[in-house]
Amino acid sequence: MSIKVRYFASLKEAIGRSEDNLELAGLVTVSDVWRSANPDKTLPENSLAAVNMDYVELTGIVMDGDEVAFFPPVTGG
Amino acid sequence: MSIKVRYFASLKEAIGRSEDNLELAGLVTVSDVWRSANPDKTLPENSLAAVNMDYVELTGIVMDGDEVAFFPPVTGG
Amino acid sequence: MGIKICTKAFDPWQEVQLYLHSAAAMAGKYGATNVFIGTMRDFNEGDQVKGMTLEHYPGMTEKQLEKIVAEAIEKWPVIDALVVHRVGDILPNEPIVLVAVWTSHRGDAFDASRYIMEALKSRAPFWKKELLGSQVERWLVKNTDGYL
Amino acid sequence: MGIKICTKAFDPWQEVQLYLHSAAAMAGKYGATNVFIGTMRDFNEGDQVKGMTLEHYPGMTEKQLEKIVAEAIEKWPVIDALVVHRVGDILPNEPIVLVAVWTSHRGDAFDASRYIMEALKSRAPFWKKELLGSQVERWLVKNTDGYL
Repeated sequence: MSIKVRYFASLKEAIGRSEDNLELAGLVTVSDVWRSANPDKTLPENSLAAVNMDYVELTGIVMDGDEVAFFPPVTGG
Repeated sequence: MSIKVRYFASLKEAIGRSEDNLELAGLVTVSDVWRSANPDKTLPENSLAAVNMDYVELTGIVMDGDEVAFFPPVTGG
Repeated sequence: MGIKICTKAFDPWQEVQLYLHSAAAMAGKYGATNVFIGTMRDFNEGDQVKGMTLEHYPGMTEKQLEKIVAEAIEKWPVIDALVVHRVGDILPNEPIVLVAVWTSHRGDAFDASRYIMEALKSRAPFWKKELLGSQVERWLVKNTDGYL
Repeated sequence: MGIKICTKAFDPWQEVQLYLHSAAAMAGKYGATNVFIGTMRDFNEGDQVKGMTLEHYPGMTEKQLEKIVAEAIEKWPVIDALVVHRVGDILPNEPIVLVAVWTSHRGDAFDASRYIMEALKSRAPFWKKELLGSQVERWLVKNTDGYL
């Protein structure tokens, strides 16, 4: 299945990319998506994750076509 | 001593006057001012009183030249 | 601190902008603004309301409003505050009261603005008389707690 | 409900008036308006701040803001609400966020406006990077609780 991964703000800068397009197979969680895209990097503590623009836990299941996003705590307003 | 008395809103309408000028002698409280100006009328319950534009209790003492006001609960804002 | 009593309809947004222009030194110093506007509705207690007359106690009104704003400035780190209140004959949809508070942080702006509104409602000497659709005039007896 | 993301400086008072004109049916129906405005300050954490860049997640921003406003409408009797948020490069004294809430009674306007602001601060995907006087760029790490 195809998964689009997006990164924002300081996390995007730390990784040096704003997005990845992954091809994955089997039962895949949000955590698995991070590990597949960034095998050498631990997801920074306090990071937030969203699937299709809704907040999710890292244990959430990802489906074909999903957009998964990782980003630091939000600081708007 | 000279005391100016002022009435506002529904209390003014009930009394039919907006102000009185009284000449009083001795130790005078806010209550006494009301009674002198309106010997036949009880001050309606919930009425508020002010001396020189500050809220006071009915037991407050009045001085020569004071402006005493009586009015119903305020309803601004 | 700004305290203003208006005998004619006022535009709350224009009042705030006017005040900001007169307080240019504040620019860049405040992070939060809270504004409350009370507007006349065309119904109350189940009745259609055509208009309203707002009586006040000139002099005491200003004195009490200044006191209330000074209390808010003492209780919270308020940079500046503005209160505008209408008196006289008012039509539905016209603003009655405007409170604006400028602070560094948002919590203080909300708290101080609300404090000023609640204190104004219970202590500023204004009285409303409604003119109902039936032509009956009715003095408001007391202010509510701010909810239904 | 109005949700708007601005890439250029906006005038909060003009935004509110624009929105009111587009919602003319509300006239006479609301008694209370609460408006919160967050403005960029020229200092933060003891440092002079020359400018700021606000990044966001287009699409998710709107989705989360709509959800937050819908929650407020469910929790309080809100007649209407507007949220405007700036993105991109921002200078000191420019507005960052505007929340406006229209209700019948004042308590609900204050409560719902504050709810929207707090939820926006913790859930809307915006990120601020400050440009300090020293030319150093600094990402804000987290939002505060709204007081000092």
